[in-house]
Amino acid sequence: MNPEIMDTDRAFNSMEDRLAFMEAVLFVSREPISPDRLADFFACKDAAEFSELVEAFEARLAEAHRGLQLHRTGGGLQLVTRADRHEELKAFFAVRAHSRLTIASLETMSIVAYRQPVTIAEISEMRGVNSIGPVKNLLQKKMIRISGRKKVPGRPALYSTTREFLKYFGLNDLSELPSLEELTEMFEEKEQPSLFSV
Amino acid sequence: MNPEIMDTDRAFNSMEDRLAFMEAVLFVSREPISPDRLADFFACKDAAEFSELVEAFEARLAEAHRGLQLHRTGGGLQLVTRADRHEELKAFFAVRAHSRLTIASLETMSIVAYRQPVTIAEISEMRGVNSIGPVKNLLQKKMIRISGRKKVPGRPALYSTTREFLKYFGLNDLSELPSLEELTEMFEEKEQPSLFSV
Amino acid sequence: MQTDGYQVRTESFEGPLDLLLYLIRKKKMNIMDVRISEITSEYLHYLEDHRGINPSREGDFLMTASTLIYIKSRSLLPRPDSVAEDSEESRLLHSLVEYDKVQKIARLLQEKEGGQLVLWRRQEVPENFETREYELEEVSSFQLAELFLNLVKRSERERVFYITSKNYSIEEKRVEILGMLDRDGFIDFVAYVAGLDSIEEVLVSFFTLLELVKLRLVVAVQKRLFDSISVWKQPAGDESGNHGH
Repeated sequence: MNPEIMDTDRAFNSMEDRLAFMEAVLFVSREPISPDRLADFFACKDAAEFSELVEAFEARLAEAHRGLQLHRTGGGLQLVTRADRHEELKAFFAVRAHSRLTIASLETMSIVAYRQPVTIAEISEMRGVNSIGPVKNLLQKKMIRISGRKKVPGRPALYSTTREFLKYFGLNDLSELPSLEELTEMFEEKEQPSLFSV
Repeated sequence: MNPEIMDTDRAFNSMEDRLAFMEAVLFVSREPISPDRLADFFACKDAAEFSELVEAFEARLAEAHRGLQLHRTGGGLQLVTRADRHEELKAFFAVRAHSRLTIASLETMSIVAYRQPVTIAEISEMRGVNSIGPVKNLLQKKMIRISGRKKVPGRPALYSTTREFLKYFGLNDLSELPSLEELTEMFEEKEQPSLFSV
Repeated sequence: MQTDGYQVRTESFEGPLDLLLYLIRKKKMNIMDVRISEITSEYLHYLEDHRGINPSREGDFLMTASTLIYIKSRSLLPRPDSVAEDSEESRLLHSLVEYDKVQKIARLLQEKEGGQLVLWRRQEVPENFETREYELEEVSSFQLAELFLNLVKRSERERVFYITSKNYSIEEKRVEILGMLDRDGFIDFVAYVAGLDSIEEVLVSFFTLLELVKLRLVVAVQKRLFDSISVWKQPAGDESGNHGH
């Protein structure tokens, strides 16, 4: 048993108290929790005592006003939403998904913002990957627009930012974008030379 | 109301049913959930109906075997563990200490909160030291954002607080911060050791 | 630092204002009643001993030191109707009053932070409802700029700007001061500083003096609190530092 755990001053006085802690642990945890670890932490006498605890926990979750269930996976115990809530949850969260941008789109967005007007080839070169996808995505979202044609063979489209772009990023005009000098200053801030360390 | 939400086939038959869904939604979401969005989703008649729901939800959470509480922060609702479980959780997950903001960042945060929108030069002058470092740190933590440009030569960036700031400090909105007068009274009561003394 | 009934500081001072407020509180003075001359020497002691001085902020501490010396030296000279030094002093006091508020708010925020850190949030939410995408409202123009900067660096097609800080000519001052010492034997530093035109020049002179003391090329002595600072050349071979007593 972990000595550090033993060090802390704990006293689970009642079943209720243990159930409450169990809920907090399962709520927080990223991974399924091993039953042994929990039993250890509660200093359970034997497996039966711990089983009783888990059953009590499940009984509470089974009440009508609860939306969660206990899931026993190979790795241990985990709290998850009840299966019959799935469609409603999807409906609730679906609304948000429409306004999301991927990191690829954001990178593309930043290139258009700082290098406009710019072609897809130039964007792709800077990102090191073909960028037709994100450009299309941003066009659909009306964050960029075709502002002209480049006077080179093939006359590729040139892309620029839109008013929609300004609105989303809370800018009045393009000059409000952080300048690269400002940013560089922040990231390259050097320590002042010490005058005392002679 | 959003037509997409209307499309889905939902029927919340009872208070219990709504409470269960509310638990599932709050459990699943990383961000605080806007009360309006939930009220909309439940098609509540009015604010009173939704308040009643929230109160019922909190009443269930207050039971002895529960380890969670409802938290209002950044203008939304969020499930978090109860404060009195902190030490046990720390012991269980063998976490030493949570990282805190440095004094420099806290001071900078204070100036932005009370003087927004404000430039780096103004922050540095108030603190008496160059404050590019903490500004960068707070920008990266999304606790402040560039909200415009000051109309003086050089057009320096102006900084304001974000929703992340409210969330981090557990504030619902800026009005929850005391006024400078209230602050003076608050601190005159106590003795005035420096922030940094042990 | 000896304990004197006041709390011992364990961390370094954020900056000169932090140190000044600390000294004022230590004396249990009200900020508005403070005479700069009463805390100047203590401030300088801290600087000399390097106690609690944030090494990356030395320049700021020295800048304020020169302001303090400037104010004090002006106040020692018989120029009663001068407005200039008053405005310098009141400006500093105003800064202290404002910074005092900043510290109070920072303390309040720190308490709130502490209150939040005991509340645990979920560390991860199910994949079904989480996408690894960004919501626009969560993306600020700063992040956009940061992304672009990284792309610029990555593609290595751009030279990155380096901002260099202002360069004070300590070297020239050093030659001047050493030259004066060779000629006159000693310098009354306060009188010398009082004759300078700009705060910048005072600052450079003070920097230079500190450097010369550290290099043990000169000896600077202030016999009593309100006395002027006298500067001599360090006698050759003597490195003990016990001078003027």
